[in-house]
Amino acid sequence: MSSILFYVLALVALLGAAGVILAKSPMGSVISLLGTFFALSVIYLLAGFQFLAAAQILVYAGAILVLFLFVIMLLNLGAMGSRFELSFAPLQGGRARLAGAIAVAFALVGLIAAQRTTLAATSAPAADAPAIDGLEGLALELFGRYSLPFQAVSVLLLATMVAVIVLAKRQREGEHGGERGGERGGDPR
Amino acid sequence: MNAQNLLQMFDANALRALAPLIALALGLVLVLFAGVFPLGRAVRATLVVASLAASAVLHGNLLLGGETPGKVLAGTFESSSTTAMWGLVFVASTLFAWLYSVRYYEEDAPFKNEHDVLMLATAIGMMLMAGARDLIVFFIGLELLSIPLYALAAFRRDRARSVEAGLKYFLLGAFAAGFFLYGSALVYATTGSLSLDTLADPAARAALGQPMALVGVALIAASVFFKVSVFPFHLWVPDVYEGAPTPVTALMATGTKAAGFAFLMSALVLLPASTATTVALIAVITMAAGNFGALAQTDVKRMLAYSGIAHAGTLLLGVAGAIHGDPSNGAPVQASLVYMAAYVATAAGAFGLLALLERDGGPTTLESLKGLAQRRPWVASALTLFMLSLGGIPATGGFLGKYLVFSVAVRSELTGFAIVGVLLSVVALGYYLRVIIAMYMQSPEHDANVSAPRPASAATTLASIVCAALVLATGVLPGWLLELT
Amino acid sequence: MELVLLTFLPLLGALAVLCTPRAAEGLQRGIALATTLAVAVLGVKLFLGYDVPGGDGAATPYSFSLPWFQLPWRDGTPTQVHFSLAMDGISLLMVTLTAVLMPIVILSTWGHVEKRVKEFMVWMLVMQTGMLGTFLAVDLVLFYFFWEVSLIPLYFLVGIWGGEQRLYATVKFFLYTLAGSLLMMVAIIAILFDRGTSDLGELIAQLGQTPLEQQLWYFAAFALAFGIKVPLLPFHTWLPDAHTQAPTSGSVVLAGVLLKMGTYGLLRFCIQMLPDAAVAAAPWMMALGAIGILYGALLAWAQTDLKRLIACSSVSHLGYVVLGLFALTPAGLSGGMLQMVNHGISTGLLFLLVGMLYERRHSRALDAFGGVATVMPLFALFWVFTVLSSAGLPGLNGFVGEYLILLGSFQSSPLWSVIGLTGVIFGAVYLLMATRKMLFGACTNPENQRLTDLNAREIVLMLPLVVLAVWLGVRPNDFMGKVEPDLAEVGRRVAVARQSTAALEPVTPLTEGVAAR
Amino acid sequence: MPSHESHAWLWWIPLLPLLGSAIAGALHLATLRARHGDPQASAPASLAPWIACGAMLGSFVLSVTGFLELRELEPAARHLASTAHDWISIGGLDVDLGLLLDPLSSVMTLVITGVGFLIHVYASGYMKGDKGYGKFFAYLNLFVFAMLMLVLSSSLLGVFIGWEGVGLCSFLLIGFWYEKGWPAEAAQKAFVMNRVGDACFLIGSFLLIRLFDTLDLATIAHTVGSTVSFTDEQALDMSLAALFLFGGCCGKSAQFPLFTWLPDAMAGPTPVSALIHAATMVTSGIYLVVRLNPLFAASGWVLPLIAIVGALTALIGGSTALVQRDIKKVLAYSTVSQLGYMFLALGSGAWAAALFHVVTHAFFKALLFLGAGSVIHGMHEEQDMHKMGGLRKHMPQTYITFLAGAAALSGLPLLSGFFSKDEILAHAFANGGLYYGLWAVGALTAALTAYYTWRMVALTFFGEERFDHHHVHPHESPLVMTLPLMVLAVLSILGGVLGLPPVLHVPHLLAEWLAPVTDAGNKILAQSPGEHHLSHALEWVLLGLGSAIALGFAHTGFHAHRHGTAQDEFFARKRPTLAATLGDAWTIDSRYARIIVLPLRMLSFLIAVVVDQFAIDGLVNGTGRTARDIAQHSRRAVDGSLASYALWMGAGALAICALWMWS
Amino acid sequence: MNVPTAHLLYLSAGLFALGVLGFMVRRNVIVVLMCVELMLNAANLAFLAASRQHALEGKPALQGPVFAIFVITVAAAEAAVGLALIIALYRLKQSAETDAAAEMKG
Repeated sequence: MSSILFYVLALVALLGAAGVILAKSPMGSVISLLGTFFALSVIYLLAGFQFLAAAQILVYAGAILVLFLFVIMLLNLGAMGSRFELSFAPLQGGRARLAGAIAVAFALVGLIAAQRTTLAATSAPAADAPAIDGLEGLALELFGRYSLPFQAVSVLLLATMVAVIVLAKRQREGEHGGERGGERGGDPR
Repeated sequence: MNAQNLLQMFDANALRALAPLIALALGLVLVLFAGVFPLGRAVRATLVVASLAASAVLHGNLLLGGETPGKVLAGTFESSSTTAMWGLVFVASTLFAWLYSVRYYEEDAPFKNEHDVLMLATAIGMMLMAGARDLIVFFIGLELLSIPLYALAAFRRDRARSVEAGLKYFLLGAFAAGFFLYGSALVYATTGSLSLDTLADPAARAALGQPMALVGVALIAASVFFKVSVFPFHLWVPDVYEGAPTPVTALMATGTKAAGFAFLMSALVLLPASTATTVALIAVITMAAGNFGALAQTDVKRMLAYSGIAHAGTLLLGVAGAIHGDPSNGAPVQASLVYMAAYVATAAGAFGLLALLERDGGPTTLESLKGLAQRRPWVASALTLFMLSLGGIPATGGFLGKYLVFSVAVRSELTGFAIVGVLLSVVALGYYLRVIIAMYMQSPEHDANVSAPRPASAATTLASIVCAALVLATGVLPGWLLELT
Repeated sequence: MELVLLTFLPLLGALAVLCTPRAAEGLQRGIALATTLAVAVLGVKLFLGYDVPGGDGAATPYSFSLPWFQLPWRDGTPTQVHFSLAMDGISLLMVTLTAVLMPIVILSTWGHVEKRVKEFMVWMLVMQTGMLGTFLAVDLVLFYFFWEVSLIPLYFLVGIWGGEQRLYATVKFFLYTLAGSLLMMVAIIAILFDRGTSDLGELIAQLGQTPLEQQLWYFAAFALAFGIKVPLLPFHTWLPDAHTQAPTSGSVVLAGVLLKMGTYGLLRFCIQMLPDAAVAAAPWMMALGAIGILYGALLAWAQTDLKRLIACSSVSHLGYVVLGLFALTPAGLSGGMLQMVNHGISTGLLFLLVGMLYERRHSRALDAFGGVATVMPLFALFWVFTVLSSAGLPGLNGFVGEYLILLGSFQSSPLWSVIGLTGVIFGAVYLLMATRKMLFGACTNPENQRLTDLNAREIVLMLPLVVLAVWLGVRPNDFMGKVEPDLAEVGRRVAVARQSTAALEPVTPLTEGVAAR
Repeated sequence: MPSHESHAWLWWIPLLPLLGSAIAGALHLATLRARHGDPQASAPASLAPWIACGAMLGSFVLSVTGFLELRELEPAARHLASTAHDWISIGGLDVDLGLLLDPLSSVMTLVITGVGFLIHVYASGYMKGDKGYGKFFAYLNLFVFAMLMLVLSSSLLGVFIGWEGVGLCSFLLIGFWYEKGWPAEAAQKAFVMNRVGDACFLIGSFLLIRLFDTLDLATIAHTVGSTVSFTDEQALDMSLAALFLFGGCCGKSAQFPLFTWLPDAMAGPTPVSALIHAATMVTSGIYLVVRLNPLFAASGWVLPLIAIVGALTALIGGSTALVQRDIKKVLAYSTVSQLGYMFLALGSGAWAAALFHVVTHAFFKALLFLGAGSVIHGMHEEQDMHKMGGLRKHMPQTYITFLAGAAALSGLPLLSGFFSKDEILAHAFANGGLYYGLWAVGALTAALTAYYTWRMVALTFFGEERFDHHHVHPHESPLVMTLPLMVLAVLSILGGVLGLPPVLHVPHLLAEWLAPVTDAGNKILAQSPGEHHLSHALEWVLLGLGSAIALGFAHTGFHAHRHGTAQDEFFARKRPTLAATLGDAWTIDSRYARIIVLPLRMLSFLIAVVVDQFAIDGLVNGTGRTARDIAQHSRRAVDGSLASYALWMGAGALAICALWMWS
Repeated sequence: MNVPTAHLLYLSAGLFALGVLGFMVRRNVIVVLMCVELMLNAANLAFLAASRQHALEGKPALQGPVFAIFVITVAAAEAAVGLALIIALYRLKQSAETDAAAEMKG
């Protein structure tokens, strides 16, 4: 049962991913991406990763995608159409065909690699198997063995914060305009 | 593992290993806070220099102070004399970049503190990369290096080229990060481990021969190749180097590349011997791409960007030699260390002087360099020295590095590749000489267009002198550097 | 210690010049002249004080060695690289030539270097250090170090003070030479791996025992580097351009010393260090040398630019040196060695003279002249003298060298010797043609009629070379006596190699005197 | 070779002229320095002839002393030597610089210094007023130095030094009047053609070293002379050595095919022609062969070859002299012809006869040249005999002495030329076989010689005066010029006593004197089969025949031309092709230009332009250009577009994946 | 869920390939950024699939989820920086297309 659900979700995820590429407006892409994220989240859950499933929803859907939406709104890119429309224009042309070939090749390489690699046979898991990413275990790993990257991430987030401020903060009065008229277009509202 | 031995992990050894990073992190926070208060420029400068100096001293202590901590924090991080030396290289590259940045931006440019914070953050990232014994640690280090650099590249956000540089670097960097992660996942899936040391175990090594692991390793390699700008992952380099503020370019050219190679040298275990030929081939193609690309340039900064690609190719040849030869032999690591150390001094000096010259007006082109020897004899002679060092002429550090790297290749029976590489470095001299020609042997076509030189800041002067001295010292008396590494 | 002083004295001089204010040109010239004179005095003193090492295996009289740095190879055993200088007869001669030539070169710049005197003097002095170091280094790495360092000053000398096409010429020169030496670097790396030492003495002792095939690879790399520098036949095209564009002083140093670095290298490394390979490759090298003689001469004959003509004649003359060296007979080796010095003197003089003419007339085209002897009799005297010395007239320096070379090569390969001999004829053809067109005939061009004869400075600066030319021609033993033991040693090594590779190349034995004697 | 006590004074024989040369040169330079301001500045140069002549006289006196000293010794022990040991001891080549005065070199020395002295004296008058007065004597003395080194040196290398040295001086002196242009060209030609010979000389010397391991002439001669048999290889080497040495002689002594420089060399001042191109330098080839006579005697087929070349040269020279209008050209071709005679003698193994002719030729040819110079001097630098005539009235002393020289040259009985020439012909005849033909050529040449000599006398001194009386006022030369003429005239007439033929039953003085040197060669020749001695009757017949030819053709030549140029014009009209061919020395020179010089010149341009510039340098520059082209093309990949960078990255990653997965 | 690990990996490969494709063909910078997120998610899925596999084999399996957590964190950071850069670009060029950032080349 859950296996069938997985394949359905997998299809959803792939369709969502395709939607990201094919959506005419960025807004459509976001919606598609959201679908993928949700599908993945459920798959995580099915595969026994409860914490990750939650984190996927919280961080990706809740934070990152909202950020995307926010920027799209901010830049007035969402006005292009409220309906979800597909456009195959990006897949046309020689370069896109080349890109398509590369992508297909990547998928094939991944498939073949996975197929030719011998993984130990999966035994059927118990229906009520405990989550693989139990909180205690995760915590011990994060604060134990991986405490260094964990702390480094704090510096990383701090640096990210600073970086974002540097890049996106509104320009002060008197700061030089850009080469193409910073005052006029630099601060869309 | 339980909560008690969590704390035990942070013993004195681990602290000693992490101290150089902590010093920088502390400096970073303090600089950030200093921005909140109306403190003078001097305070900020003092903090930056002090934290870098502290880090350098701590590294120096690790290097010269006898026993090194070795692998700490459950084997995720290593602090050896090699990483200490790399650390010194990173500190030096950050310091040079910072010194050159002091007067680079306009007086009233905003976010000076943030600029310095981001620079310090990159240095921490580099050190994490060099010391990483676990792919997670490496990944965080990589991002800690990259994310601030994305912002730094776009630091002059009022200039389209700077933003373009930041955006290109960012997008492609993220793309490469995707490769890295997917590759790590495949490696993990096959071997069940992310630790480089565990991967060196015979069982894991056997697993590493599986197709999926090989694909994973290839993707990881691709992402590192991107960072160190190796063909065909190098195309961003000229654009980003050109668009980024020049001191940042210096940092990218020296620090990032050094960190990438530091990781490559310590992650050799991932690469089976059969990959050596491919890597050597890529190395040679990279040298060709870099050198021929540079040959077509008239903008000196862009030319140096391509030259950086060529140098990455040279170093990669050393990596190929290391793969091919006995990995336990320390020579390749030493060769890449020496090469990088010399390259840092050289490239930092060169880019720094370009930063200085830019302030005289506009980008530095071959045209604008004409007659520089008459206008600024010292700058011209220093730039000449750097060009010769980049070209690997003896009596400069560049020669020593080139010699060592090619000797690794010859040692590993990659002599054919070495010969091609050597011939390509003749092409390289072709464009380095053009810089010298412009400065010394040509005079400006319109004297009126040449603006009067603006005096160099003390920081710039100091940095240039130190760079030049290092280049000469490694070239003439290489003993000390070879002893250190 | 003397050697260190000798080598780095010019560098000190360069630093001193560097410290002078830019406008103080007189001071700069003075320092440069004083430094080179001091080096010359030192060089001559070393020459006179050099005692031929006795048969009891005594060490060479002058040597200096310090550990320099360690290269990290050989399975954990580092290779110690030494900063070691030493002088044997072979380097003695080259060093003395360098030391003596430089003050003359500096003095000659009074006439033609007017701009950026300071830089000029600095580069000149740096170059001298590079050249002396190259000749004195007895460590492979150190040799390579000096070898390439000496490349750079000339690059600037030609590039800044050269003629119209100077940039083309200087880049060509630099890149061409560099291409060769980089391959040599690969060979040096390989040798160091192979042997674990960079000491020339040890390598000379050891490398003779490596397999022939390996030696041949090393030989090829070294010979290419040196062949380009010499320049040997197909690699010569940079030379006429460089010479034509270089300022007089640059040409003199280039012809006088820098090219000798190539032939010196051939002797020191390709022959002395790799005797088996030298024996195996000798027929090819002799062929290149002999064809080079003829080719260079024919090339010179077709030139209309005086400087280019002399440059082409260098190709021819250095063909002699290569022919002689690779005859691998005692006479050939000695002749080649002697010819190196001779070429330095004769061609140096020729370039000086052309330079003096150019300073007055601002033209080097043969057609622009005619009847110069009428207005510049002293110039004509020196010119004819030099031409004769260059053409190998007995009694002057060129002869003994040429004779020995041809004799030596005749002993090992009559064919190439005879082809080389044609150079004797064609040498006279192009040199006399140039002389006739320039000096003789009626002086009709009004520009030529206004030419003034040589002044005292110009005469004085050429006199030492003239004296040397005569001295070498009349008493070559005074010079070669100091070299002979070392060359004989080389010859012995080659003879041993010949026997071991006798199957490769049939050797013409020296027919002993007729039975009845 | 037993060594004798050192005779260091021998060095002064060559050194005196060298010193003289240096001083004269310095004097010349002194005039140069002052020339611009001071018209009297040439005063120092007027000292030059005194110095030069003094040096020559000193040298001559020393030569005579040496000669006398030699005479005191036993014939077998007639060597005076002085050696500077270890002159060159390099690379296995050990050469001592030594001087050796033996009968052969003493004869040469006497001729060189004696005739040389006379010519110096003559030149001091002839060259007066020339602005290169001092320089001239410096060169002339230098020449004598080199020539003396050539004949006195004990080793072949020493000989070669002199050999090239005389070539150099010849070059300098031919081109003495370089402003005129063509003398400079002639000088160059002379030097280059000599160089061709010198190259052969060098090969010969290499072969000698291979054979004997030494270049000491006496040792070589002695070794060959005392060796019983040679291996085939050695014999071949000997023949080759002799051949190549003879090649060197061809250049220096103007033998076919290298003789064409000598007529052109007449561009030099006349004393130079007399000294260098008649009396001394051109005979050095003969000297060398005589010096190494055992080698040549043992060289088998080379000896006949020499004889053939000699005869051929004699014929070419003689026939060409028939139609020349330039008086010096007549003498020049005559010299070529006479040198041919000498080689005919050498080729016949008549060493002493060859040297005898060298000596007599030195006397009468120097005399003729000097006489011609006197004429030219008196005629204001006119050399065309068609513009002379009737000069015997104007310059009687020159006329008389010239007659003596002409008579000797044409071999009129009892004069010096008669005896030396007949001895050569007799020796050739005696060898038989092939040599009969050579004898016939020689006899024919003798006839030609008599004819052109007297044609020259007739055109110059007889007939109507064909010069322009307004501009030319012929006058006798000063005493300083005519006095040497007289001395030489006496020598030309009496020189024959040195070598009277055996039929007269008087000793052949020169042959006896040279016997210690030539015995070895004669001995080797004597071993070869064949009749070497002529009967007295036959000798008489040959003598008579010689006299008849000389007298008859002298008469014809004189009478055909004594009334003017009609005969010449008639001949040129009647046989234009023949006249042109003869006038141009059988067109050999122009053939050289066409067959050798021009193709070489074209080759040189081909190499310079096509091979060097286009091919080799094109390859070098092409490499650079290709690099730049690649660079320009490679720029296209960096098109600034993010998508294409990503494409490259994706493709690259994919390629690495694929490569490694399937590796 | 009784799905072979390989199938999870297939899905991951497909997502990755789509991400790569989108990155290469889309011009809108925001969408390009989303494609990067797709790639990261593919990696995460692969990590978790691998982790599940190791867990099934009874081996330690927590590194996968830990890495995934870090990836999510870093993804957020990258998104923030990326969007800030997009804003900066838009300010200068009034465009969020990659073509707006193609000034430098050669």
